Amino acid sequence: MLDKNGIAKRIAKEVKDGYYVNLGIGIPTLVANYVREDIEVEFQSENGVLGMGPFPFEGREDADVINAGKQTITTLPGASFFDSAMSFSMIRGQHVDLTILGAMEVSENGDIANWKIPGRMVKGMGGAMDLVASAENIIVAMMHTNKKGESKLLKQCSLPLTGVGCVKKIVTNLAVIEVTELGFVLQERAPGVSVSDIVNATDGNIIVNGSIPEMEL
Amino acid sequence: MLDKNGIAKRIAKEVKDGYYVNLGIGIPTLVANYVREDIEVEFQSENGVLGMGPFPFEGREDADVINAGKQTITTLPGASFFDSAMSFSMIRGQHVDLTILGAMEVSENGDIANWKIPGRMVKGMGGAMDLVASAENIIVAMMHTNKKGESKLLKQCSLPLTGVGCVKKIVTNLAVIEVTELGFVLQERAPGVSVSDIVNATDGNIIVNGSIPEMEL
Amino acid sequence: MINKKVDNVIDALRGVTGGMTMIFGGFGLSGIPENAIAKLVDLEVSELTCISNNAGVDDFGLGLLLQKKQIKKMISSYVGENDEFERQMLSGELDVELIPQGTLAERCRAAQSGFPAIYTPAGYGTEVAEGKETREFDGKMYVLEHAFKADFGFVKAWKGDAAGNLIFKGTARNFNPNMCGAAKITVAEVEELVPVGSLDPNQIHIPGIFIQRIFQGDFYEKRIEQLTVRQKN
Amino acid sequence: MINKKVDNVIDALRGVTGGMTMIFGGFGLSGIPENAIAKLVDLEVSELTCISNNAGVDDFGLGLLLQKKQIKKMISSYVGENDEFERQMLSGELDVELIPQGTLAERCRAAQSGFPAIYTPAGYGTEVAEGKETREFDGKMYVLEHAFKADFGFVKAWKGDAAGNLIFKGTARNFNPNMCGAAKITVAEVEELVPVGSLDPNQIHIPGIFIQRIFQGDFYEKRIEQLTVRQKN
Repeated sequence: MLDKNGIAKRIAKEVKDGYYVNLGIGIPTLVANYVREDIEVEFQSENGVLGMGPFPFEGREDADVINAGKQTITTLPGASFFDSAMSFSMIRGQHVDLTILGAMEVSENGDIANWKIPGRMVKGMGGAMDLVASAENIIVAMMHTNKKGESKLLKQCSLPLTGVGCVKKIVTNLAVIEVTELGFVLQERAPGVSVSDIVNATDGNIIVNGSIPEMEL
Repeated sequence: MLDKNGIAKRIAKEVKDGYYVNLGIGIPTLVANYVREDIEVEFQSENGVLGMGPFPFEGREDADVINAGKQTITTLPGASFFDSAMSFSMIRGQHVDLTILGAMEVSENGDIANWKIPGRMVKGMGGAMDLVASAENIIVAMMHTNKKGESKLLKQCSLPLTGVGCVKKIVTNLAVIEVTELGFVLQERAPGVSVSDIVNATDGNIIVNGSIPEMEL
Repeated sequence: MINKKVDNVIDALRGVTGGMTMIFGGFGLSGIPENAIAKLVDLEVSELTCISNNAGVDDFGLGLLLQKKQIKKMISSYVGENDEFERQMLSGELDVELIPQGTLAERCRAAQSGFPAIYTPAGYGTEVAEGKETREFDGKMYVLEHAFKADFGFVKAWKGDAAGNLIFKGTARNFNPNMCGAAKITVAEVEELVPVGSLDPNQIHIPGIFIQRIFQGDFYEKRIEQLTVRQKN
Repeated sequence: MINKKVDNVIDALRGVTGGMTMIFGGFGLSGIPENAIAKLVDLEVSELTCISNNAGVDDFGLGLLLQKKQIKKMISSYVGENDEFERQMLSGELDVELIPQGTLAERCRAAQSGFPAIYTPAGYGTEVAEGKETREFDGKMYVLEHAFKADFGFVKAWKGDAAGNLIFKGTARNFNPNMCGAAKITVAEVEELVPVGSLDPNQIHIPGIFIQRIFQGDFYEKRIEQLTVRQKN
């Protein structure tokens, strides 16, 4: 079973040379730490920066240079700043190659719910609806079950949707799952996790074809 | 009767303090020469410049600084360059206060034709269709009749239209005419021109209310 | 050069009244029109509809207007980190319309650019699209979203001149350029008002034509919402 | 940093074939991708559909492709000043679609930004709107215009870096920024390729994400179409 860093580490292997990547808050943010150093990748943040670097050294922070999580950041050589309309032109226009974000629920047909729980204070969708409606390549990073132990991979989402039919791949603490026209298809097991562990923790139908390899991290 | 410079001089009086103005080619270009010097006006050119100044001195021309007529220009302090989408945002968004352009025909209801003569080589509309569809304040600068002596102020345009119901005012070599819901309304006579001269040279219906003053230039 | 300079924030806000719809630049607390917001609090105008990506925090940004209950409705994409906001929203005192961030940006740009509406894929199939026209183009579904209509827009830039030309800095740029010219009157406040002619015409982010009034702010706190640093080895 | 630099115009144009749809930056002869056009002439690719505000003059710009009869269709807003163009158009060899200049810019921007179509007032009630959907918003009529779909886009900038970041100069900017990312592959040629990190991130007109290939042009004639000067005193 993986921890959050393990999930991030597995997802980092999906990041290919030459990719522009948008990382959501939470587990996705950790992905940047595990991307291979011998490939060229640029991180985009929807508030208006391309070419993000690491956090600044103490005392070097600039209130005018933040990411979408409102954290102070730095930029790398080749970086650029731009306005919000241009930022979403990059996203909507599919110039960003990979979007990694968290979710509360994902359904068999790739619907995602990650912005609202009825009855609770709603903070808003931010850029998530634009990202999931636009990106060709969306990976969800999440725990396989919620705090109550209920599956987050469902036949149908119960929560208000963020986007429909958009998720292509899910990486959880238990498994790597592809979302296909036939529904969830199990691809890889987390270390020490059995196929039946995964099937039991999955509420939606999950297709298991042949023997399922353990993830390489 | 006015010459082209006279028409430009009369139109220049319509240019008010604080106006952003787009000038078409031909007579409209001459308007810049007659704008009062005690008012603040900025000229926009739709190829991407605001704050145009006079033509450059010989040898000081820059191939990268031209107007919509492809002429070399200069810029004044406070000028800016921008892309074509932003340029037409200024125009379509009605941030440009006044558009002055030439015409082949104008109709009683403010339709304008100025881009195409069937059977002749068509050069294209350039920005004219955007300008006339967008501007709140459009003045047409033209001769009252064409080279054959036929009126250019018509009941209905005979040539392919550039825009519909958009012209508010027409300044010709003979008269100043407003285009109202009732049709052409004669406002001013050019020096030495009688009301009947104007009515005779106007094919569309033209309303003459009371005595018509001679233009002040 | 058409002069847009006003002497101070009081002159900049002339004509502001209760019940108006206002657009505010900024993302989080970055690039917000601090001086205009402070003056709106002073003026005690209320029943405002505010369009802004965020709603500030309890004691800064638009949170200051919320504390004084001056806001009737917020149109935003994200409104976390604000207890008073939450209280007013749950009690029904505050009307909240949440819209996708890219849609917010583009509804501003549509207003700026004379487009009545745009088709965006964002929100299709979600409650954001409820009651809205949807349409297919090339096999993909889009939602029709309308241009904003607002009375005042308040933006904040780094440098500007009396002609209204603006240059923004870093990610404090965000929505600010897209909001210029999106309201009947756009008020720009700048950290530094520089002499006309000193900005490179080639490097101006927003030409002055989109701005009606410009002034230099008295002071910018530029509060950092999430100070995140790394240690030197 | 993702490297977009290619060594020369040959590498930049790899994959270009006859029958493609191509977008070209420039207004008149200002800001045109001179090196890409020259190489397209060399490559003798034909049956091209070219989207460009203008069609060059007889012996420069896209006029060079017209001379070799490589263009099947032109989509432009203004095509004067070109005898060979006129001859081919009148003889029916060349298909010409004339569209308003602002519509051209925005159909490029729509392609760049993932919008399927836009509503513009330009051309309503004229032959440009014939066969197109029209619609009223707030009492004003608009025409639905679709995003371009193109195989290659060729733009020309003043300065650029290997990351694909671009800065344009003066009115040579024109359509170029709006065309970046509007085609499957955007090729940028620059007068000066500068080291990565030497451009101010705050002053980049087009971020490299919109560009697939960048190279420094060998030579720029930058011909002036209408030399207009005044005399001293």
